Amino acid sequence: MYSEKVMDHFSNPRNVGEIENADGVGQVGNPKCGDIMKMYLKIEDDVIVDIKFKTFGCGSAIATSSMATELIKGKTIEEALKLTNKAVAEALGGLPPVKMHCSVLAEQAVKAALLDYSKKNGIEIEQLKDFDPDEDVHEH
Amino acid sequence: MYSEKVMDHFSNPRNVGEIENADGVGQVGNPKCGDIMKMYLKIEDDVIVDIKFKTFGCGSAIATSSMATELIKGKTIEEALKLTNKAVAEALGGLPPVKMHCSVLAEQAVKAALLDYSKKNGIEIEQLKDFDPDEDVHEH
Amino acid sequence: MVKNVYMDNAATTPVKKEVLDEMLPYFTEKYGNPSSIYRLGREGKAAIDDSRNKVANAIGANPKEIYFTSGGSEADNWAIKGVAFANKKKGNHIITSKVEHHGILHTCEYLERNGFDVTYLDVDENGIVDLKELEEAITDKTILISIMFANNEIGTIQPVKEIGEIAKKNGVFFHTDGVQAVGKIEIDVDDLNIDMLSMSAHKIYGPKGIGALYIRKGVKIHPHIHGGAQEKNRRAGTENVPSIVGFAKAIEMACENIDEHNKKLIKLRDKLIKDIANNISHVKLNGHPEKRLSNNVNFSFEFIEGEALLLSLDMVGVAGSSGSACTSGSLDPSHVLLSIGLPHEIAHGSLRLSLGDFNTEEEVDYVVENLITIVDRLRKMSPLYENVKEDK
Amino acid sequence: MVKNVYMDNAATTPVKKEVLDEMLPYFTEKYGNPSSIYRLGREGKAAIDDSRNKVANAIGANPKEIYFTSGGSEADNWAIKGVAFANKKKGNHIITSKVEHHGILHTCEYLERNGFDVTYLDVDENGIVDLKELEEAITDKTILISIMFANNEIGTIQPVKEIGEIAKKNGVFFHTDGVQAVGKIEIDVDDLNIDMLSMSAHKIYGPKGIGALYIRKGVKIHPHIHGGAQEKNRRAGTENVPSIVGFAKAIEMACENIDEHNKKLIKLRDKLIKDIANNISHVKLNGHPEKRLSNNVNFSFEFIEGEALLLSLDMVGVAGSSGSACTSGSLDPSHVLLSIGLPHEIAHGSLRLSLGDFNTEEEVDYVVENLITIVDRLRKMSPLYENVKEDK
Ligand SMILES: Cc1ncc(COP(=O)(O)O)c(C=O)c1O
Ligand SMILES: Cc1ncc(COP(=O)(O)O)c(C=O)c1O
Repeated sequence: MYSEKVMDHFSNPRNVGEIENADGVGQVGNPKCGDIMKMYLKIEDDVIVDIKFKTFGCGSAIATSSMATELIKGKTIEEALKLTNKAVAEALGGLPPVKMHCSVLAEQAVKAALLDYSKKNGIEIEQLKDFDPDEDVHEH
Repeated sequence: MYSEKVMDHFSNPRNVGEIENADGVGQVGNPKCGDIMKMYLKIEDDVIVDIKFKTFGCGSAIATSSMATELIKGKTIEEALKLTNKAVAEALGGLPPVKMHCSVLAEQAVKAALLDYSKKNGIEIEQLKDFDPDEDVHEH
Repeated sequence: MVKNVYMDNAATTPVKKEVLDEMLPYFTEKYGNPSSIYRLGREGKAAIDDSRNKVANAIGANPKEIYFTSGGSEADNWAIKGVAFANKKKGNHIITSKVEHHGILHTCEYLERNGFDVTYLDVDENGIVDLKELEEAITDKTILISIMFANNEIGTIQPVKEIGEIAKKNGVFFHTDGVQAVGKIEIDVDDLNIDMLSMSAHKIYGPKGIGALYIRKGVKIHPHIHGGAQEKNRRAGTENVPSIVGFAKAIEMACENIDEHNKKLIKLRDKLIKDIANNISHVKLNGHPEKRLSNNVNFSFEFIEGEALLLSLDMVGVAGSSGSACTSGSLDPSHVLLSIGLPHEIAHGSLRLSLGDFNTEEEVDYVVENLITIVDRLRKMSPLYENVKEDK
Repeated sequence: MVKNVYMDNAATTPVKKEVLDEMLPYFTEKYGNPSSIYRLGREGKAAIDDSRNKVANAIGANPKEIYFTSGGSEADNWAIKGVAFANKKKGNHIITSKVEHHGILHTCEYLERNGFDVTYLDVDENGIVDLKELEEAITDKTILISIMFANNEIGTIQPVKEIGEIAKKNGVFFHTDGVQAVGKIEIDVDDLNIDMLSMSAHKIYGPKGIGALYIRKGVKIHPHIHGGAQEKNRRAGTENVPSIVGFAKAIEMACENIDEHNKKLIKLRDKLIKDIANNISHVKLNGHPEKRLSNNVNFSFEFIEGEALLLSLDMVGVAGSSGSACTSGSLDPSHVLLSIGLPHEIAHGSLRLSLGDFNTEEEVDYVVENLITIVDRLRKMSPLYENVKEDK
């Protein structure tokens, strides 16, 4: 069902935890659907110097959170905004079709944290103009 | 499916054959239904001194013919008329329900032969007054 | 050290050696078609007759009332659709419950799309239907009541005898899905007023792909598979002789020593329940505390999700199952857990451990030890747990 | 000396050792429920995926179009009822033939009792449908054509490709019962325009109780068993993993060397036909002389009855089958033999000998020798034969 990469990130997730006084915090998902992702960012000079996550969710939710943090750590905001759910899924060696929504959630969580950062710092991030972190990624 | 007795009478049928110049010959059944029994009687002083049969039909048709001839050989006409299909079936150690009609056929064949004998000899046999050898024993 | 601990016996069981041994000759030697009249065929026929007797014996039925099927789902489908279509002139109303197996629920939904009305009875927080509600739901259009004997997820046992009486009193046919109950609860179809009972072999150490429907004489029901004259013209298809023989052996073994089996299972079950409840916080036992299958343990672990739990257990060699939506690829968690009133997020974090004849106390210890670690690890990752700790 | 000669391979076959060997681990070791996410479950899932590929391969289909069933009868029932009920808004007319297996015929009769119209096409004296009649039978209400690939009694092979073309041209779904054809005739569902194909494992040295329905993508059909999500929500029930694995192995073995198998079978078949025809008078070969299954021999022996023939053969260890009514407990002989124009009394005296991979030339000799004696013995007992002798 899951690739080795997914299992690796599920059983040894990178960057789990919280960042105290994070520069940006984003949470997406909803407990009814069985997954919530929360991302914490430390940003210095437009670079994401640290990132942590907490996830309530299935194996692939945890693995995609972990992979997303790895892909973004050390990147500029500009670069981070280019992270797509597909890229996360691909980096994990693929996800089962029914689990693709987890990768969407990971992408959303990063964006939500960046949005929080932009708001806190009064920065306008063009690419997040239409982004709504409360929007539901599940097609109910 | 079949009792040992049935198989014995099927594989070693008693009294198979014809009797030349038989005193009574009866045939019942119909090839469409898959069974025809023909009985030949030799009668002396109201006693069935010889009986033979020919049968086109399934295993139990052959076995019931054989058993019926055995039960009747040496009996008086009076006694022979008392032969019931149940008695034939019982003597064979029972028949599968769907094969009970074979034993009926055997009873009918004996009666048909006796009817022929009575007609040939101008004797009236009370018990055969209403007997119709062409009547179909199958409930089509 | 990774152990192999199989605690998903409600999903399926291994075939016991004694069962397989009975089956084997029918694959390669006694392979005749039971409809054939030669020796090989008669041997197959005799094996089926003998098996039918054994299955009938196990539930107090007449062998003529046992119809072999390809499993529990087929038996469920047949009972529901067969009675519905055969009795639609009489009425178009069916009563069932919200906690049935999908084999019943999806069949009922199919019938709803085809002109039937179905009442899905609520259950209480333990998963039990209300007899008064049942009785009130019956109308003059009601042709069938189908309430499962024991629930596959939470193990709750329904008041089958009382339901049977209500059905009988009202002249309605009563079907019960006995897939989880057979071999764990003594069943006498006459005593319990059961008109139809679904069974499946692979839950009781028999092979997959074989089961039976008990159909009481007099029940008006359509044949399920049309064709050859097998199963008295009601379920066509060359008989699956090896599996039928295996099913019979399995049900015989399960029902022979039902009390002894249960005693062992209940001991393990109660230890597992106690050890989890005593060692892990924020847990909830689902299902009825007493009216419960001897092998069923079902817990909700708050703040974590079931699939993650299962995967983690798998990594230490433990096989269990979950009511999580994620395990099925759907979004809603188990309908059973929602029906007993669990909020979605708690239903998502449920775990079913179902015991079997091969489990041991050491295995229970091993599972609990690992559960403690796993739940702790997952909770530490969970943003929901964070808030709880803050609450404290 | 009583030999054991099995010549009823069209009724069922023994499971080949290679097949059983593949199955065995799935009973006792790899017994996991394929819907489960732990290792044991994933193993079962992988085995099913692999098996689905093999079955698809054997008929040139996409694995996604293969749905496992409990056998040929279920596949037939599903195809007919599933398409009928799903398309009844479009039309209520079905076309089939008079020589179909009962799995088709009785299902069609059931549909007739439920608002459908069915045309049963006649066949010629060899058992072949008339393509012009077929085309003329199609109306704007026709939703399905179901004509079998090869007949189980007389071995006649239908012009499947032409039927498929007619169906396609007229926008009607085409189902064919391939239970006897698979493994003996090369099948490519695309090339032949087949929309649905029924298969069964136990006719090709696989286990009983497993088969499949090929359903082309785009065919509108109802699920057959409602319940779990197995078989893409179309055929619920815990998968019969060992049997699925066995079926796949069997179909793979059968289709790998189809030409070689056939060469051997045809040699035996033609010897058997020749030796019977040359040594026994008043016999008639039933079925098409050339368009015929490689393993089918079907003769009528005038003046004698089939069951008596079968019992006699059984006594010398030969297993065959017959179109006699007596073998089935009904009164009318085989509908197939009547459909090709045999009079009742001749249909009653028919014998099918179906060859298999394990038969030898010596067995053919043994059977013919014994047949000569048996037919002679039974004819001597037959009042019908008497007249014939007199005629001479
Ligand atoms: C042509 C044909 N169709 C269908 C079937 C039914 O297959 P099964 O016995 O697997 O149900 C058979 C054999 O019995 C058959 O020969
Ligand atoms: C209560 C219940 N009913 C029906 C079924 C279906 O049985 P099967 O898998 O044999 O089709 C199951 C198990 O899957 C079950 O637990």
